[in-house]
Amino acid sequence: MQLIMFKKLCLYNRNMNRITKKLKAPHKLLSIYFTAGYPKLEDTVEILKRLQDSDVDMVEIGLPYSDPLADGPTIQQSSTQALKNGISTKKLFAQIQDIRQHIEIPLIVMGYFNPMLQYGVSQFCKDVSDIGIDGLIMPDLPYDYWLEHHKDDYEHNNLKHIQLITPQTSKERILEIDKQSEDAFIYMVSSSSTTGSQIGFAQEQLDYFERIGSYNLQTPQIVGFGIKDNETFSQATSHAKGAIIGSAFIKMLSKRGLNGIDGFIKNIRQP
Amino acid sequence: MQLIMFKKLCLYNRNMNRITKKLKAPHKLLSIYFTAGYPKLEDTVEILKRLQDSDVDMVEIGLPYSDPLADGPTIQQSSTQALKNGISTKKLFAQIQDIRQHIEIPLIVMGYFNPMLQYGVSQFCKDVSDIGIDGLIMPDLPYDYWLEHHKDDYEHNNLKHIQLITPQTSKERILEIDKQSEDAFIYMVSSSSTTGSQIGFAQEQLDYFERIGSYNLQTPQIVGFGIKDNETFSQATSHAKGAIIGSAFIKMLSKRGLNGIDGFIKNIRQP
Amino acid sequence: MYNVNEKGFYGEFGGAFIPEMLKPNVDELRENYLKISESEDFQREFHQLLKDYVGRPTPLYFSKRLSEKYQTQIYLKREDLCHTGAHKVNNTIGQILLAQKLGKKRIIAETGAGQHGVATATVCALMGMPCVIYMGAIDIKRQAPNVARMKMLGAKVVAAESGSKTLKDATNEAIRDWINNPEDTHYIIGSVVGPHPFPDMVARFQSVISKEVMKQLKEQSHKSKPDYVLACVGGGSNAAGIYYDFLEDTEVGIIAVEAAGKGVSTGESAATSQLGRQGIIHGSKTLLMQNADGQITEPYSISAGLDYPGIGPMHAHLYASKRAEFISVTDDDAMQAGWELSQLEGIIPAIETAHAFAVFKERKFEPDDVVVINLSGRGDKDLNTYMEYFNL
Amino acid sequence: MYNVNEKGFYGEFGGAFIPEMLKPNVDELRENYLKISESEDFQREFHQLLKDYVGRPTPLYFSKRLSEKYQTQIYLKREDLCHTGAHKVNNTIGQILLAQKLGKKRIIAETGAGQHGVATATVCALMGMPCVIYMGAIDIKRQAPNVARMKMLGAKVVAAESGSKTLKDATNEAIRDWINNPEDTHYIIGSVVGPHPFPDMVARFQSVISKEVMKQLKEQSHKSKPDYVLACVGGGSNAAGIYYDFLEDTEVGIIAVEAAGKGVSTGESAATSQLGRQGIIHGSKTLLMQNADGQITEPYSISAGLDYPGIGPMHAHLYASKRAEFISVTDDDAMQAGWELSQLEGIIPAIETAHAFAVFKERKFEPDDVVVINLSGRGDKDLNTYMEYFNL
Ligand SMILES: Cc1ncc(COP(=O)(O)O)c(C=O)c1O
Ligand SMILES: Cc1ncc(COP(=O)(O)O)c(C=O)c1O
Repeated sequence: MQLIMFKKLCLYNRNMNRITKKLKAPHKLLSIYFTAGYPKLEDTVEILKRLQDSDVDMVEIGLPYSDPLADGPTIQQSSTQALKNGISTKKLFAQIQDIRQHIEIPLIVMGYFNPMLQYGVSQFCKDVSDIGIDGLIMPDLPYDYWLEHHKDDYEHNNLKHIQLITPQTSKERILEIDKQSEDAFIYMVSSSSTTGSQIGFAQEQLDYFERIGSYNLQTPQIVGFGIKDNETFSQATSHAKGAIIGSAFIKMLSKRGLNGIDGFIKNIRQP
Repeated sequence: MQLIMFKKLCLYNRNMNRITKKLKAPHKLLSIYFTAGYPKLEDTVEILKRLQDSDVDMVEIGLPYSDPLADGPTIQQSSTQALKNGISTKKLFAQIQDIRQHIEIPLIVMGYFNPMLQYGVSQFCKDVSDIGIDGLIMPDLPYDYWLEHHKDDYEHNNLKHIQLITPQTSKERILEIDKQSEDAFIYMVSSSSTTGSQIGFAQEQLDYFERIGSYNLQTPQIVGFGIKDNETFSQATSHAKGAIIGSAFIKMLSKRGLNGIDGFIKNIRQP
Repeated sequence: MYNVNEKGFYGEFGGAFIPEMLKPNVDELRENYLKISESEDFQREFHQLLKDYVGRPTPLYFSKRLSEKYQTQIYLKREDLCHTGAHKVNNTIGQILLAQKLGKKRIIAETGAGQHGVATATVCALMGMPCVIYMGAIDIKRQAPNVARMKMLGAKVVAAESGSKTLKDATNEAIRDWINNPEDTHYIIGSVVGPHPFPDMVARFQSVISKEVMKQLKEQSHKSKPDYVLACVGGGSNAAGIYYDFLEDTEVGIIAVEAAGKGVSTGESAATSQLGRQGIIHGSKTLLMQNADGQITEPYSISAGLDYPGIGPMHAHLYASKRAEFISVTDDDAMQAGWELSQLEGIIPAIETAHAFAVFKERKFEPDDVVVINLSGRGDKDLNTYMEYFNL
Repeated sequence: MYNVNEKGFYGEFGGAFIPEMLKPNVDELRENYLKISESEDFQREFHQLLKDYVGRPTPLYFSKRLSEKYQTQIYLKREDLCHTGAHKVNNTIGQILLAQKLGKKRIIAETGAGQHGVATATVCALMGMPCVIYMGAIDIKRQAPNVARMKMLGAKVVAAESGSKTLKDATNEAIRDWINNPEDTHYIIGSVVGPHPFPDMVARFQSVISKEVMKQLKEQSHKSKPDYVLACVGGGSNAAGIYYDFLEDTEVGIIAVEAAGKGVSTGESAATSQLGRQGIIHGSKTLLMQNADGQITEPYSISAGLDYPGIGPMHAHLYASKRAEFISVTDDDAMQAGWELSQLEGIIPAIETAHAFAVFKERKFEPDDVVVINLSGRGDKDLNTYMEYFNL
């Protein structure tokens, strides 16, 4: 019985991606990144539940990688710890196999391309889709390469490819990404930097948010990198549909553990 | 009164050098080398007295040098120690200033050329001669250089230049040295080596002694390097007029002190 | 056939698997590197510095005593005589000139053994440019003399404390720095690795080695080209340098020597071609050592410069296409070969380089074969290791 | 006028003040060294090895940044790029070939900093000859990397425990060894010191430096000869090498730099020309540091290679005749000059060499002057000293 229900749910997902749906919400979206298997190996599901309970809009589940070269020290360390704890691609998939029985908000897997490649790209897409994942962020899978080689795999599995743009990305390229991103969102990196390396926003970044805003893209943008509190969340979302918090959340987790989640999220929304 | 006697003695010396006289003795000569100022700074005179009392025929007083490159470790170390004790050219000359009041056997100063050069070669010759020294051995004052530059200084002061020869010295050169050595002796180095590095004599050396013997030189030869006991003394003097003991004597001194002198000398003469 | 194609691939290896944050930097480089580096001005300046500053051409030295011992004709390409002690400086001279033309004001680099770090710090001093070198915290400890050299040269040495704290992590840190400083900074990568165009660019700068060999061999031997060119492979830059002009001439055999560490199957090895699978490391698709899950595994070799879990995409292609013969050599065999070269020819090689010399014990050559071996670096930096190993 | 005469003297300096036991060896050498070393065969073999093995010609490098800083035209003669890291090998290559022609079967040498010991051990490995290196017990401790290198090269390193246990005592020990082994052994002395014909022989082998400078300067600068040649003086071999072909051309200024240690008048110095008097050391009449009694005194310098109480007789004559200008440089000024060269040009010099570079702070040159400085060696052996001094 349960299995049939689950399959139906999946079928439903294939028709209308949860990300697409969520983006239609009238409010500014708060998305949280966390590293699977951290602080403890079996924390993954519990964290997801608590995030949903705190009214987070969307979650990026980090699939830890030995060499996360787009990440700063906080996420690196959490990845190293998670790997030591025993996380692996298969282990994560097993942990979240039934996740859609508990979690309704959109879920995105964020990882690096090599583990996906070793798993088999098609198989990876199929398996995450079966679990109920809605999209993937693979920072080192370049947009053009994805377009040429893996777009089909994503589409067959109703997975969104979330593409990063940075202050250095040309307008031309942004417009092209906008066209290809369809009903997903664009991950707007607040500055050219690794995760966790920003301290608030400077005028430069605000100008950049505004510039992108002026392009009137069809795809909503969600800002990532450098958001850590109510102030930066407000700044980021004044020009974008939402914002992602990663390093600041991991730091909180490593200090206060899972019980800190609710307070942290509330603080972001309402200080 | 004393001074006048001393001067007369010197005058006598100038007429007939003590070395020349000693070489006419019928027996094989035993000459001893010791380092001035060793083991203690003020031992010099006492060692000379004891050597004469033990019936040694001739003594070489080593004037210590910082860089005695013709000497092996034993004599080097005694020189280093003597310099530390405070010996210097002037100090030695002061110590032995009145030596001819006590000592009648021939005395030779053995040293290196640089201290002599710094003292002034002429002055050095004059001063040692005034003291009553009969000859000089300066291993690093080459024969030809001496001939050209310093022969006169020696002759004016009735000082003998004692020239070394080695197994590698050519017959031609030996014959020339023989001619120039007049009433002194030739210092026949038992093998090409630094002092103290021989352990007894091999056939090679005995052959060399014999070869030199066969030249029928007018100048007597005294063998040095490698003589340390009755056996080597007998071997060396079977082909030469006498032999010099250096390192073995210094070793004895450093072990047994001045009281060992008489026994050591007796042992050489009569085991 | 064996060189890079217009998309930045060697066969199926290569490419530029980089985060979007790096794209402008890498694009700028890709669009300009050939235009600049092939220009007459650049070539003149580059070769002038190689001659007057680096000391090129390095000799091609016929090793009489090794040749007698192994009954073949062994020539040594003397990269050990380059300023700073290894071939690495050929590349850093090229890249610093390029960085200047691109208007860059700051240089970063990664280093393992410290040779590339020293070579980078050196050219930065020469050009008066600030320089930050990333180096694994563990390597900083085991390569103290090179750390001191970098500091003497005015470079800032930053310890990579992440991951295994060795070369791969230093590379990650350098890439992170580049991401964080996309406009004024050039990243001088130290081998034929990283995203396109790095492998091709570095190989071209190092190709001066094979060009010289070609000319020198004609003057010095009875053959106009070698029967074999032979080099150790860490990332693969010294190998790329000595292979380069012979890549398409299949009459010239190519031999690549990898570090087997304590033995290929001991779990402590860096023999990538034997132990690796296709994957992505530092922005390029190549062979690399990884677990089933695609996590990069930590290699091991006694030599810090071969202690890298990947190889350049050119080498992956040479391996896959069987154009090159791959041989792996244990720590012990390499150390013995270093000892032998020291005692027979009076040349103490870097331990990386010593691996290449161990081939003669493993593989026979014909008496008439001309084997040119890249003597990629000198052993001054490795004296401590040699002393401990041989109890000197 | 400034070179050696047929009796082995430079003015009143030189000669062969040796014990009779050394006469056959020294005579053999004196009678043969020119005949052999000037022969066509020898020259061909010598220059072949200098080219293919040592890496000559070494570059003459125009130092743009130093020239700008000191407002004159500064060229560096890059002996640091020689195999083994200093000019010393030019001489050891020459002497090992000579020893072979003389039928010698065993080599001995003295060493202070270890550079000459390494250069000797190297050529002995190359020629397969047994080799014993004498080194002061104290120097063995402070130059550990070079001791390791000598051992790697198969040399036996013997500690000189006599006297002050440094270079002069190592030289005494080597001379003693030669006395004890007069027939089969050649003593490769490491500088332009010792009895005639050593100073002349070593100077001739090193003169390849000035010959190259002459040729290179014509190609590279607007002048056909330098206004000044400049070098540090320990025994004086690198200086002799760069002065040699300019000795008689008094339009070329000659500058010699000695180590003042902590200061010429502190009692801890090695500034021989300032502190020395005429005397005899290691078989030659020259200037040397000695007390009133003619005992040789112990010099001091931070650099083990300048820590010698004498200078070669050629240099004593250049000093006495005022042909050369002598400048002395303290430890501190030398270390700062080494630092400056590292930071400005990316070249870490040996601390010996660094002394020569300190001259620019002390002495002005005209903007148009061409000053050629002998960069006699690289600083790899000195990293520990630099690290401690600069707290790196
Ligand atoms: C002397 C030497 N040879 C070889 C290597 C390996 O690098 P590559 O394979 O890029 O030549 C290194 C790296 O540090 C090195 O120092
Ligand atoms: C690099 C270097 N320069 C100079 C010297 C001093 O010797 P010389 O005066 O004979 O050139 C040494 C001696 O070890 C040295 O290693």
